[in-house]
Amino acid sequence: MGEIVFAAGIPHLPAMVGLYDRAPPDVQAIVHNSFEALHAEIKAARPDVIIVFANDHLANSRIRGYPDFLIGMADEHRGPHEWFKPWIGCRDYAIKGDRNVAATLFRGMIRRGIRLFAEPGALKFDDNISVPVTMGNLDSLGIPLVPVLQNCIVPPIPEQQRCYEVGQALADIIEIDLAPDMRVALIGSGGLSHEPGGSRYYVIDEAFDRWFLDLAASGDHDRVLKELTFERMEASGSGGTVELFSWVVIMGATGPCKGRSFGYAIHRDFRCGFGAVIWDLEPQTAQPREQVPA
Amino acid sequence: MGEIVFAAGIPHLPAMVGLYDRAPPDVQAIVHNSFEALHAEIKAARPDVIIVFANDHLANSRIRGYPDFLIGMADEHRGPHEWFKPWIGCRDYAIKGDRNVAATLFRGMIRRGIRLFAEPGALKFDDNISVPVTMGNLDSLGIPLVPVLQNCIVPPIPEQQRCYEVGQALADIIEIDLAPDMRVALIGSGGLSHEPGGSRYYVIDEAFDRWFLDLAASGDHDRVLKELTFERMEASGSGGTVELFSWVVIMGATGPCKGRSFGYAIHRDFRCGFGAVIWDLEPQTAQPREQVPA
Amino acid sequence: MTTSRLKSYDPSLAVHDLVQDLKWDPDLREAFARDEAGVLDRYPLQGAERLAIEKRDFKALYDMGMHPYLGGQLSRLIWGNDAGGGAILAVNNLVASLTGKRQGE
Amino acid sequence: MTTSRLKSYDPSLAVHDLVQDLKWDPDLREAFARDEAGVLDRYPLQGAERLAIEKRDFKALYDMGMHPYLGGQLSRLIWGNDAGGGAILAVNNLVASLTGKRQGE
Ligand SMILES: [Fe+3]
Ligand SMILES: [Fe+3]
Repeated sequence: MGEIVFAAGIPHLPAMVGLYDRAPPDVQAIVHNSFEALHAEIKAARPDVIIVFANDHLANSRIRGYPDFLIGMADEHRGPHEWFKPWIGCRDYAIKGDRNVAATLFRGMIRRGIRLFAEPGALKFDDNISVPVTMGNLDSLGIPLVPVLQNCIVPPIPEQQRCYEVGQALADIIEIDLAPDMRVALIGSGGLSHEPGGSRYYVIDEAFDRWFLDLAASGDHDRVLKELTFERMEASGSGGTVELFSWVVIMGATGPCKGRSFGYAIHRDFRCGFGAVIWDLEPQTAQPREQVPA
Repeated sequence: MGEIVFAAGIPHLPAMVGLYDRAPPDVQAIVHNSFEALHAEIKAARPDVIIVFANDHLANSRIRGYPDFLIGMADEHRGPHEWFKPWIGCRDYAIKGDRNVAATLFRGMIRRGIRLFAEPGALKFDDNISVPVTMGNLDSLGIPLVPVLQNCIVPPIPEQQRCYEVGQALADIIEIDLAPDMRVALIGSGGLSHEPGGSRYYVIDEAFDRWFLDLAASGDHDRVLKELTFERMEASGSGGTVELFSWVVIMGATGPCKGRSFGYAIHRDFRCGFGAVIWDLEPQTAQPREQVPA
Repeated sequence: MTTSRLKSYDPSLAVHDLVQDLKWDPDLREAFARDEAGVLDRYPLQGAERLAIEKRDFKALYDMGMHPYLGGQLSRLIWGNDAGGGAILAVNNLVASLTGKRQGE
Repeated sequence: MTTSRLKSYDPSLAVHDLVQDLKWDPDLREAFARDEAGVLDRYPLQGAERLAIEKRDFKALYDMGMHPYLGGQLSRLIWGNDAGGGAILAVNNLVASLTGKRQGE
């Protein structure tokens, strides 16, 4: 019986890396503190594997043959992919993968009726995995990482209810299928409000972002499922804000629990709001999949 | 407003081609008459395009990245694919495709929430398309064909309810999205009872096949949706009988209507039961998508 | 009230394959910079689709159903992809095309 | 009562990639006929998985989660693929391996 020992949601805005040095100190501080907390708390939780759910951004599959979820089974993951290097401006990295955990997740999802695609070779990572790994220095921890790239932007999109179910299946796999005593860290990578490629590329919806961060930290999953709709996120920035579906997967896995934020930063040149949440898991997370009434 | 002018379900057993000459005359007669009816009635219906739904048989996509539905957008379709030639023993063929109809179906399914994959280049066809085209001489009709390859055998499988919904969406697209006055023929290719690759490779479930042919011809779609389950088909031959889900797509498109069969043939060397149904569409098929109570 | 372009995008447009190929193939990127017309010739683009690419008319491309995420990437393939320079120019030109206004106006 | 093997198949087995590659690549097929061990070396097969392929033990392959449709195709890749000859031998040998009985017994 494996166990979830860490869970967080954090945005991966690429401009936050390349334009970090030009950002005001208060913005830098919130970004820095959030990734430092991510690093320190994962380290303290001593996981055996880190599983990251993140928007694929049309980087690995044709738009005309696009999977909802794609798991990386390789023994090592390298990034960023060539074309994204100048755009993100982050360092190169290599982080161990975990073929066994990935195969167990693959098998487990398929047997639970969830279509997951699997890639045994190299995946192309852009900001989705590269930003949390390099800004959080996750590659220095010596812990393998299993990426699950997610369809947040190519209709038909798995929306909040489906993402939550995928998270519940993930918790079930961790509890039942993974090796006993396996300790698992979960990260949802994406958001907050932004509109990449749209006419509102420079618009950040601060009211939405603050509302969402409060909601994510509240542990009220009934409200998450009712209010964090595709339409609401699209209204706050089309094609970008919907990355918060990755956080919903993680919430489905942990079940309701309260979280802590490390502040909210808004900076026009980042073209995206920033704020992270780390959830406080119950000790042993006895029944992580049961939904507590709000 | 396009119109469905022909609809049929027919099995594509490969051995029926390669071993036809060695089959008893009564078996040959039923096979021959069924394909002759297919050819003649399509010709009489004067369709502008023939859309075929058929099991992909793991021929075009990795099992670890397997789409539920894959449409061929090419201007021409050729088959059978190299490796299947000796196995099927049929002649080579080339038949026109229809890029516009395929693009309309692709767009229409995606906008109706159904994940369809699309391939603009060549697809690999095995018995799924090759048998109806060559046994029915469909390539001599001068009518373009649009293939939709379907996942009948790789879990999670779209089962009868989902297939019926896909058929309803297909009818909606034909009625609303296709060019006005476009006449459409529909074929579901697959079944009857068989177990390719299984321990019961040589077992044919005659009772099931006769029950199914009666059901398919009855027009009772409530019973189809209730009784033609994955489990029931698997019991009658694992991994093969479930191809009848392709017929369910066509039934969803036509809505309830009665059909005619051309007899049932059973022959051990074919390793599959044989029998076809052509449905009698109402003139104008006024409300093809509404379900008439049984 | 802006409505989502995502749900009405047209998945069958050839421009999507063009942008994805350009992302994945440095040689094609180089060919595109050197001889854009020659690269466009390789794709079954509709007339209006091709013209809009040539004119950098993103509004027209989006109106015909281009996916905005690949639109953003096309703008970087045209104007530049580095975080502090070309990518900013690309965003500004893209937004100008979509809104009819230059940034800062 | 036979229950469906489909829903309990193991999608992560490397043998699936082997069979799909063999179908799609005539050169690999030729290499497989000439030097089977050399081709198997290229795939991350588990020990038991490889042994079962070498021993033509389809029952073992299916028990570890091989998809039966690809099992049928593997049998044709081994024993023959022509409708009236090799394919019949392949079916007979496959069924014999799965049931422990030769056809006609
Ligand atoms: Fe993103
Ligand atoms: Fe079949």
